[in-house]
Amino acid sequence: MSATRAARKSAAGRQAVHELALFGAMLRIRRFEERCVELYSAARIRGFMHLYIGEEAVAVGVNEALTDDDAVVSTYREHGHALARGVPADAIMAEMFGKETGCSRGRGGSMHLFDASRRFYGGNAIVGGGLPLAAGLALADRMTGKDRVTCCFFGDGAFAEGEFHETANLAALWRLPLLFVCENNLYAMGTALERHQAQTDLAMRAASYGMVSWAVDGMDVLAVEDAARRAAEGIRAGTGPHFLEMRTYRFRAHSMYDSDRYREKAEIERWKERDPIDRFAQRLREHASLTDKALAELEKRVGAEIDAAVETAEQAPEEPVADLLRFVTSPVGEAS
Amino acid sequence: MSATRAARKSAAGRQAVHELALFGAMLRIRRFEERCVELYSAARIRGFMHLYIGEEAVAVGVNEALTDDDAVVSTYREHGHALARGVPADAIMAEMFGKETGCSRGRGGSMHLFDASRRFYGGNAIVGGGLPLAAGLALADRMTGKDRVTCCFFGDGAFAEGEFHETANLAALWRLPLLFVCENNLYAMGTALERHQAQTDLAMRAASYGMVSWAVDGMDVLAVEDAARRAAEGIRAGTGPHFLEMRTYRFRAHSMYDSDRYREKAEIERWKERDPIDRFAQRLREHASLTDKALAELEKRVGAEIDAAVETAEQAPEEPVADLLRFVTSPVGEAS
Amino acid sequence: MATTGDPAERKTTYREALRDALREALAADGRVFLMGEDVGRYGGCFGVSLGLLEEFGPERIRDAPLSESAFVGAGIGAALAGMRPIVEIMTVNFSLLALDQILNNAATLLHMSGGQLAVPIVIRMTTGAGRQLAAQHSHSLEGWYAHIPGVRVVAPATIADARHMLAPALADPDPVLIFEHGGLYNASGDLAADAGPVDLDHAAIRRPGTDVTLIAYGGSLPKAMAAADELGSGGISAEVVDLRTLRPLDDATIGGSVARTHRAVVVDEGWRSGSLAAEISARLTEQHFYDLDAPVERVCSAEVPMPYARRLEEAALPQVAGIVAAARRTVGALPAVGEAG
Amino acid sequence: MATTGDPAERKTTYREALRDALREALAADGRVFLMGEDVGRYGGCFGVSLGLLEEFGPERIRDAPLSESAFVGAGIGAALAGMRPIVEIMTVNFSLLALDQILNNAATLLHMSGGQLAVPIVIRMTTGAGRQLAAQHSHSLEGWYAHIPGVRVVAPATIADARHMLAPALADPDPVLIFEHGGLYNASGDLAADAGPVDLDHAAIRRPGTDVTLIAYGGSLPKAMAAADELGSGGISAEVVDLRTLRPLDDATIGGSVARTHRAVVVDEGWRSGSLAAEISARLTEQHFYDLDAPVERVCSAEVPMPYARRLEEAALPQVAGIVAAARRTVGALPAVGEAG
Ligand SMILES: Cc1ncc(C[n+]2csc(CCOP(=O)(O)OP(=O)(O)O)c2C)c(N)n1
Ligand SMILES: Cc1ncc(C[n+]2csc(CCOP(=O)(O)OP(=O)(O)O)c2C)c(N)n1
Ligand SMILES: [Mg+2]
Ligand SMILES: [Mg+2]
Repeated sequence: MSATRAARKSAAGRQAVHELALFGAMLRIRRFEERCVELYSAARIRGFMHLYIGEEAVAVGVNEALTDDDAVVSTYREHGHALARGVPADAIMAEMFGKETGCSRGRGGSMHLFDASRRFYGGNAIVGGGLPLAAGLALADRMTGKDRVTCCFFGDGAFAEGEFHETANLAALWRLPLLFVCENNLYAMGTALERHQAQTDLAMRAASYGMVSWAVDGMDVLAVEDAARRAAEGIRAGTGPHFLEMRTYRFRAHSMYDSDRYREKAEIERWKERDPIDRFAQRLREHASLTDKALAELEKRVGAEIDAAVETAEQAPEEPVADLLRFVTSPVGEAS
Repeated sequence: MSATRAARKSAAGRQAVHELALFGAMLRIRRFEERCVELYSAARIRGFMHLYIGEEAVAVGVNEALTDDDAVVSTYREHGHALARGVPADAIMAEMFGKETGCSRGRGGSMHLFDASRRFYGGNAIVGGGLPLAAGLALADRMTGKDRVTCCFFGDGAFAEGEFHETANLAALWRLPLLFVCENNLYAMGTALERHQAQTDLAMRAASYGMVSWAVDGMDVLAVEDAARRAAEGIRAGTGPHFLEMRTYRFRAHSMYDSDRYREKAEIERWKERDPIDRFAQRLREHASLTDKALAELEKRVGAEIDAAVETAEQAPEEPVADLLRFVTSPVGEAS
Repeated sequence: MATTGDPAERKTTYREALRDALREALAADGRVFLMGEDVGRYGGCFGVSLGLLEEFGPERIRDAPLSESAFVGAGIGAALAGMRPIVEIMTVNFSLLALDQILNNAATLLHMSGGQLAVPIVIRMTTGAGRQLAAQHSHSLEGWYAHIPGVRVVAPATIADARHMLAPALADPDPVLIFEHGGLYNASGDLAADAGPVDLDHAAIRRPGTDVTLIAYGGSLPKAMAAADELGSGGISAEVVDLRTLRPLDDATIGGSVARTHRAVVVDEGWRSGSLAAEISARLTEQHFYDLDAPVERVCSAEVPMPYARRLEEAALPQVAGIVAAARRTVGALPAVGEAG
Repeated sequence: MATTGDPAERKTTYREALRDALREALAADGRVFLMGEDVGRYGGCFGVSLGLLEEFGPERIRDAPLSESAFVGAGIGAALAGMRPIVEIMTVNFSLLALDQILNNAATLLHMSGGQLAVPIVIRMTTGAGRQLAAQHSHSLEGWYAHIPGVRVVAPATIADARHMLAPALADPDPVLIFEHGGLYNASGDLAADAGPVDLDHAAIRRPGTDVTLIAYGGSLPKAMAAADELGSGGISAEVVDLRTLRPLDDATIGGSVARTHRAVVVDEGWRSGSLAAEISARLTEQHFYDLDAPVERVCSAEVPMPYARRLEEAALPQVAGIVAAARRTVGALPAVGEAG
């Protein structure tokens, strides 16, 4: 075997390993959220909960383009973003159980996951509310000359909020190292894209700010990864913010309270044929990099991790009521 | 003389009369505001005052496309809009004197001129704040099938506010009979267009909402009139909102408090060469429709009108302090 | 909240009562329309307008994009043009995005125009905490709105008020804000068939008493009623005043009650500092200083962004036990001790 | 407000004092920057930052587009990332457009994240009326901000405070909002050369007295001082407390004064109902019910969108005569009569 062929083969091998990892990451998010549904029914999780099921390729693919130094700002539909970012499953689960060991000490719940050590800046339940924040994180990096990217996830609905437009202008004007990831799942709650946007080609509209923008098949994790890498490279090269419209779909209702009256079952089924996990599994099988055995092992590993997360969340203590007022302001003496 | 030639001649004659009227309307605004400056220095007018000098062609040209039934929503730089709309000069002057006979009973001042009988809905001192309102006026017309246009004036600075973008989307989505008139005078207070807009081609950006949009020489009253007429026709024909970017310039400082530090004198002088009134006067002279005598008479008439406005404003009563709380809510018994 | 089987009453819920009020208003007046996020196909984020789209069509049950400032402002503009819009902001939490429109346009236009431009808009929104929705979805900011001259602020606390406050709100020529507490939508009870529109100028005495006045509104009313029950079993007779209208406050009813009982506890889900309860306390001092036998007590929310965890949230919110304790302090051994804020 | 020719003092204005504070902060800490509309080339809408662009360059004196929500939010994000932004919102009137960012992000992130994310931002804005700017440009909404847990709210009323409140505000690990009254910028006086940073936890007794406590802040302080002068000539000794910090309130200093004088008048340019003055009144009742010899008086703005006409505006605002009259009522013949709200 020539050196070139060996190299090619090992590159292919590395790619296979990588693809399996992507697959595992998506599956992990899916299984985690399926468990969340059960736990919600069992009233272990409360409040508002929004599932990412169907959109996993976006979080997983985008995360590949980010380093540990980069920052992520997310929405209320952020389990997938947090898991992909590396926020431990048990810290997320404990959070949703309202426990002190949760990633926000149980104060945030499903909509407000935080992990400062991983530069995961939440979890924002005001639609569009994270966008200005993300611009500020990026601004700080630009001012201090740090080679970092801030990635902000938001939905097609958020695209109608003034906050998006103000932030887009600011970021483009100041050439901020900001990656806009618009998860266009075709609905803002029960309102379909064409009933909330006059012009539904969101990437085109973002481009009108002078940002590099393009639309991506958000059901294809490799396409997402590729787009995110190219965008992140562009940002790191100093060409300013980039905008990715991720064309995706949520398979479940908007939240646990939604009875999903506003769309056709057939539409959901059509999209399910493009399930990012199933389709990718098929591709991996075709390339022989996923076997039944490997899948079973993966499922087992993921299942065990989630079991453990639930178990530790169950056991974890709640924050004592006496601590209610802690952290309303910073503990005295912590001034910088 | 053939019938055709006679018709052509009388059409030309009508056009000449029309152009003289446009000229008179612009001159009247100019002279009115020049007097305002004196009155401000004499402390007869107080508060914030923003002059329209240099931009008169926009108000006058746009007004030609509107009927009495149409509505106008304006900004804090609205003397010109109000005068063009037909709000009487003495009611405006009395308003700025803080008198009860003012068009807002002296409660509004320069920034808040209102005249419900002329469907002149103010006078809004929150940048961008009038836009949603205008969409609502237009929505009411659409819902009730009225053939009316609502015209909303706003600046290039307002284009950065979320309110503009939310309103543009709403108007385009619902095909509201709304005429967006963006007065791009290249500055938002002291901030030049290229320092507050990532992409300075505002008409192009507005077009991204799927609205018919175009840029107009805002220093040429005939160009403005023509554009506004075409836009209003389009709106009345049911093709939804239209956006006009009026490229114009303010010759004076932003407000009476501004010492105009942020731009070159030479730039101002260059633009003054395009003074909408001087240039139009020249054209009218060339077409022999404006003579020295006619101009002198016009100046005299305008001067007399303004003198009278000042005089009546001086004499007019202030609203009694006892009326302070009147109209905080509607007088009892006025419910519909 | 009657509990009889009277044929002149029927069983319903707060949510249905709100919906019936909307339906009645839409049927009665062609100028009325409902506009907001997901009011149509979704049926309203809390299901209040479910079915109205089918009945009245998409022009009058108008789904709006996520653009709080624009669609609230559009409601104001439509009101100026003669319509009678009912604008739904999903929750008070998002109303901040429209606050400029409400304060600087809706509340201000009439006065600023010298009486020319009335704004007959009704804006509905959900308020309050108690459902583990965490910091950004649990605000009780109706006290802020009650600070604004030019608007009326109402808070239906009962099924009857949910049913009968909308018509007078629409008849008001000026802006009316209706705050519906999220914890009340599922409340069920009987509704009298013949009740008329609520008099929006007056507070209601929901329970007469002689020893102390409990002043509450919206989602806190049931807690105040429960506290009055508990106080009653302990021999303390509590009068319960439901404010109903937070602006303008009905000083006569509130003060009249306190003039009789000489003691007052104000219950308010807003954060304590700068709460509506503070205004009521200040007024009672101003108007009834010499009637008061004890300092006015306030039972408010702890001054903390609302936590998700159940026990923490419960601890942060006014609860029956806290109301009872406060009432006991007012009638208890002198000198009563006010809590430090 | 000293008036001597002491060499350790120099003549300056409130505006210049604010500018000197900015300059010092920018020079001292590379993480500090100033961001807002027209802070750079224009020099600040009220001239506060004039010249700083030339000194510190456009990166650190950063002109922002008309996008209050975005640039305030960007300040919050930059603070999260370790910067020390000073964000200027031209006036409180426009801050409504950024209120969601302030309440739901700046004030909330620390608690909501379980203590992980402090937000060391300083937000400055002009507040108040009195310059015939009419309804939309004359708000005094600092009382609303003082309702929000998680932020500190300060209001420099003197030249010394204008000069020395910024450094401690920047040193605070949490968000600090600074309200500068528009009527004070031109105030001139002597500034001690050696004054240190203001202790933001404490109110200041600006004038000692024994008969009544006048509680004021910001633009109302000079009026309260003038009223104290006038009361003094009439034989009434008024103590003047300058709140300085509106959140958290310094109960000890306020209450300590009232415990001595037994009477209080709160002066506040906000609308009366739901004003900060209401909170202070409520707290005094709670904490000093048995110390008070008369109901706490409030002198606030009339509940009206501020009119442009000079006499109407003057009538709407707290004035010296009104403060004097209120103070006289508190010390006058019993029973004093509170004004109906
Ligand atoms: C400012 C604001 N308005 C309304 C809501 C209620 N709400 C929560 S999610 C949502 C839909 C958002 O749609 P989109 O941005 O497309 O995100 P998706 O939920 O589809 O991921 C709405 C209306 C909110 N949280 N914040
Ligand atoms: C929301 C808001 N922010 C800031 C201001 C202060 N301000 C008044 S006019 C103005 C500039 C507006 O520029 P533009 O929209 O271009 O209109 P122009 O004054 O040039 O006519 C600013 C910043 C305001 N009135 N409202
Ligand atoms: Mg969506
Ligand atoms: Mg401009």
